[in-house]
Amino acid sequence: MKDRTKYLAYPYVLWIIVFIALPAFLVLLYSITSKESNGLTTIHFTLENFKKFFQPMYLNILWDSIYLAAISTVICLILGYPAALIISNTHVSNRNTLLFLCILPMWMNMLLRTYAWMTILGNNGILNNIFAFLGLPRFNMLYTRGATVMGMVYNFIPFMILPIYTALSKMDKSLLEAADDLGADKKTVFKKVILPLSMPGVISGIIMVFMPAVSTFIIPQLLGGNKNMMIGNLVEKLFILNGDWNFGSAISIVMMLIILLSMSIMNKFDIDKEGGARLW
Amino acid sequence: MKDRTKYLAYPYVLWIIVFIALPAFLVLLYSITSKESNGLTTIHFTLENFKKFFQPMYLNILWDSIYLAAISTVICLILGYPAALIISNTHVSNRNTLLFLCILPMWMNMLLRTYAWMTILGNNGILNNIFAFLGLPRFNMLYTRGATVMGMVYNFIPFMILPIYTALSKMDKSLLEAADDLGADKKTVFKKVILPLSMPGVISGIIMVFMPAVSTFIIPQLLGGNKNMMIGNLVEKLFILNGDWNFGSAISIVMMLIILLSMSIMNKFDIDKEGGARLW
Amino acid sequence: MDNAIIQLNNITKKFDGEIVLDDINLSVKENEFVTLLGPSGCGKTTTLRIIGGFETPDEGVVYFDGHLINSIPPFKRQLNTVFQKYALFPHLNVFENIAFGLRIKKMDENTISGKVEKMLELFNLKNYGKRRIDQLSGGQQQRIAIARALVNEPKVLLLDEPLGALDLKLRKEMQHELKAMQKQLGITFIYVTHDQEEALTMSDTIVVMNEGIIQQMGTPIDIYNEPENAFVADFIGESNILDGVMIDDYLVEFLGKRFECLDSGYGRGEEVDVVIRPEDLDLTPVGEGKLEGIVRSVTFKGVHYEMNIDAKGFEFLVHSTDMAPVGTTVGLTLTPDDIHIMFKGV
Amino acid sequence: MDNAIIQLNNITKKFDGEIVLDDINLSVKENEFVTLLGPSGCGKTTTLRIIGGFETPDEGVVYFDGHLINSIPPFKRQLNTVFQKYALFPHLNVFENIAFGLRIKKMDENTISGKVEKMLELFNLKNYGKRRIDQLSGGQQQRIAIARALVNEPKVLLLDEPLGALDLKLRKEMQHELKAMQKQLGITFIYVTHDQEEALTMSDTIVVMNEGIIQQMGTPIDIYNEPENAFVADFIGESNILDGVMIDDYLVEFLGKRFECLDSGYGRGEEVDVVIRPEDLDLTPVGEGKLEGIVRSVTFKGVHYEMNIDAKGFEFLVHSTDMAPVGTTVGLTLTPDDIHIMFKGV
Repeated sequence: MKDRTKYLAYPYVLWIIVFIALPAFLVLLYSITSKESNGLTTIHFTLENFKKFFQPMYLNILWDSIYLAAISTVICLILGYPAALIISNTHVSNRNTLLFLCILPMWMNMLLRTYAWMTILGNNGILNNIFAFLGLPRFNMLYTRGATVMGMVYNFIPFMILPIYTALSKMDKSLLEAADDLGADKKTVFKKVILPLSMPGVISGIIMVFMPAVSTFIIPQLLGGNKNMMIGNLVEKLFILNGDWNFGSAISIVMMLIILLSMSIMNKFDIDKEGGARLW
Repeated sequence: MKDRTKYLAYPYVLWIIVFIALPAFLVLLYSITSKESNGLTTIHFTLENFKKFFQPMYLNILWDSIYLAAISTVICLILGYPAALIISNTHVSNRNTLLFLCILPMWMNMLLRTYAWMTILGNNGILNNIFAFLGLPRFNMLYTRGATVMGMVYNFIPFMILPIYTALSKMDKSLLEAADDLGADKKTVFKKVILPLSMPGVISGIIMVFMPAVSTFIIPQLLGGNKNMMIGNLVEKLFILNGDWNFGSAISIVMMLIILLSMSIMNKFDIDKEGGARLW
Repeated sequence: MDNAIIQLNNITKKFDGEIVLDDINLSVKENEFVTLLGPSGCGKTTTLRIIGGFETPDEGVVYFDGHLINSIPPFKRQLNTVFQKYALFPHLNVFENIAFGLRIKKMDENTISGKVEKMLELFNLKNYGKRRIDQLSGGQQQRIAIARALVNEPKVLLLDEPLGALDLKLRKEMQHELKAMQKQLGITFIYVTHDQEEALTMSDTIVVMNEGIIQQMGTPIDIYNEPENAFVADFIGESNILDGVMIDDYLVEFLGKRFECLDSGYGRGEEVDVVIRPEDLDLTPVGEGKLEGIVRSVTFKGVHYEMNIDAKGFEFLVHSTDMAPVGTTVGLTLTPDDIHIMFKGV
Repeated sequence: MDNAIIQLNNITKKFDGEIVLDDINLSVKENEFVTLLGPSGCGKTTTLRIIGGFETPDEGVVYFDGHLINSIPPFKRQLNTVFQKYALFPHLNVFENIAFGLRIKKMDENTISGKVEKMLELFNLKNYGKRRIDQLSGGQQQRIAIARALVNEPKVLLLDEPLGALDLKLRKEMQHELKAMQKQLGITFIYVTHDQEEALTMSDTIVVMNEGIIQQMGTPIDIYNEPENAFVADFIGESNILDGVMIDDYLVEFLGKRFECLDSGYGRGEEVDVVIRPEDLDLTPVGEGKLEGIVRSVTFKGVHYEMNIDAKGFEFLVHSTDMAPVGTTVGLTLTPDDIHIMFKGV
């Protein structure tokens, strides 16, 4: 596929990149221009939008978003790693069934999945009904920060399980035998071989959970109520209610920089540079 | 990791499956009960919700959703395959940059990406301004079916490029040399070796684009206007506006069955059962 | 069997209902170099894995130094394994790979460092401690794998075709290195291979296996010179195997002629396998040999010529420093000690 | 060079600035079995890939049947390749793999079917046509790879270490099969290997390469018996290589003694390499041989014993059917034709 094809290939790649990257470029453009800009003729460049963001109110929202996303990511890791480990140790015939069950809910409308949790957590929801049935007091679970975290964990945990599972299932089983042979009991084998070798999967998982979690707006809106606004909600509000596209774009650019930064830090811990267990 | 761990493992897996699958189960439950059911005590089973769905109005929406999602998937394949091929033939050093550019927009808020397209396609948007500048007539591109399809292609094309790229980059290069050696020119090598061997990636890509496309609600809402309702919009409307959770759930179950069915059909074409190029 | 360090009694193992090991009895003495030799699928690797603790026998018992170890997991067994594809830890450097077992024993840093450096020196890898595993050649990886096992000072070292992935030249070097090391360290080696030359070169005792059964056990010289059946004869070196009939003690008939031989104790008229090594057949002018045949092919092999000589329908493989051109008729001579009589395989 | 089917003139090739082939000249006659032999990295595979068209030489020209083919792509060259790891198409069954080249030539179904079936028969794979590739053993895959190339009736078949992945027994069988096939079909074979035994067994001509340079080219007998330098001598068979000084024509001194030899034309006092094959040294009682040494190790090798004998600091490798126990002193004799004199390598 060299020679002749090459000359056709580059314009094509250029075009597809423009198609994919153009909206991103527009967002960037919006973020550094003022509201007064209009059309192609009158563009006012400004850093006002970014300055505006560095106010305590907005920084608090940013901090809160990162905090909730980080907590959700940690919980996903704590719950997802053992799940991935167990699935990878299951006999092949059952393994696919377990994986299938893990990703099953992903095929359902995200809205719907989240609504389902509302009926579980609500004041008159299933859990409270069970508590009542057991003689326990009902208490409010919906519209709390906890509900938001739970919703995020629920929605994003498959993205943690899958890359870790991939990393684990690709691991050469003879390495475990070698460690066993060299005197390592099961705990030590896990600590010294399984865990370090699955790190690329863990890092993939962390990125793939943290990224959508930090910018989600549906989950905090539905499960968290209006009490805790996350950055995604702020962006939505600015766009739809205020029509302030420039400020909204600036916030998104900041978020993207934060994500890029955390990814590049993560990548430093990634031993398997050749893309071992990365889903992408 | 056998023996002792096993006894701990199974309850854990059970628990995590309940956590993941419970909401799905709830949706199923809603879909087969009537509105009058309340709490745990009074449940009325019914197939009314499914029957309701099989009315021309709703079936039209279903058909339209599948049609638009299918068209978007085909366009993603037509645009994405050459892109994946070109990236996989690029020198390693540039390859990661190209891949990075492909997935860059995925890190941006989906809402924002879609809004960006509104400013490109709108009546007073960038494209129309360019047309005007070139002396061409402005015409309405936003709030059309075309805009919806474009939005879906734009949002989901990375999910087509990535699995195909993975399949292509895993292909043993000596197979191409062997075909060359046996007298195949470049076109024949592509037709008889590259294409068939990348089929697992193509199938993964089709599934990963079609699935979210068929149930999306944000894109048709923002780019398609209210003119063409897709199944995702219908579900959203039923939940939020009408509060008809039972009917909404039934629709989701039908959608899930359709997706499952098309996936199992797809899987028949998948030669590489061992999960070759599947992302999952 | 007083000083047996490893003893297997009546070991049977099935995979998916198929018998892989069928009533194996094996005893390995201290400081012995034992080789399990056989074609792929003969059960040699399974035997090794049972000794290592990676497989549990369905029936039979395994003793280590007199103690029953059937249910002892690998990490508690005082033996170490060199795996077929090395199984080096890719996330650790050379030093840490070798130190792995020592760190688990929680030795102090100085002891570990001393022992590992000694190993690196022993294997001529002195400045390689900080290298990543994937920066090493196959031969170097192979030596690291052995060093990683030996540094734990096991009583027994198990080696599963450790030289299989190396090329010829390196393989021969490593054979000598391994043998020398085994003698020097005084450790028992149990070695699995399908390469009969490797087995002959290194072993004190060779255990020839086929289809889950031990075919013969003995010193290299025993196995080579007195194979117990045609399988062993053929596997341990190239052989001509003919159908013969015992006419009397010390007299066998094949290819229509009678030959004196050194074997007795067979029934008169019993059908036997007659095994003749290619290097034992000598070329003579026509008429002088008891057999004669037409040369079908000649191959120069360096040290000798390899010829296929067709004698009344049986094609003899002959190794000789003499050469006769293709198409000529030659005589073949045999002395009685060149003829090996064996019971017919079932 | 009138009937040369392949001719390489002054081929030079660099990868990343490193010279891989340095001014290679090679001419292959029709129906010849030529082997490129050398250690890994010697440039043998690159040479083959240049002939196949998968690499372009930086300098030099390639002729095929008298035509310059430097810029002809592989799919237009009338030769076929058997790749090192077979490179069989995993999405096609055995039949379709073999039929691949024929279908591209758009032959009709009957012709294709006839030719493929003939190939399957030739390779004893008659009922395997519908099998998937991953259902085959290594040896079977190997044969399919050859069949897939041969069915196109190429004038030249290129083989890149085709037997490397097979085990010893199978490798020897395939060597004979390949040689027989080459003779029968009358196709030129260019064969790449690092295994000198394979090269000796099959080749009409051996080309020994090292570090991108052709070291020697000749028949197996020439190469083995008259190696041109110490590298060839050592690579083509185990050798004792000593430092010597030519005293006069037909007289060389090494290990402090003078020996008659068959070589002349060296300067008086010129330092040379003296090469002695292990099988050419004979054991004698002490005093009877011109050399004597202490036996350091003895290994039984089946056909012969391998001994290391330390003679005044030089450790001779000796192959002999006689054996002397470790620690004893023995004599060693040499006839003049056992001594090979070579120019010192640079």
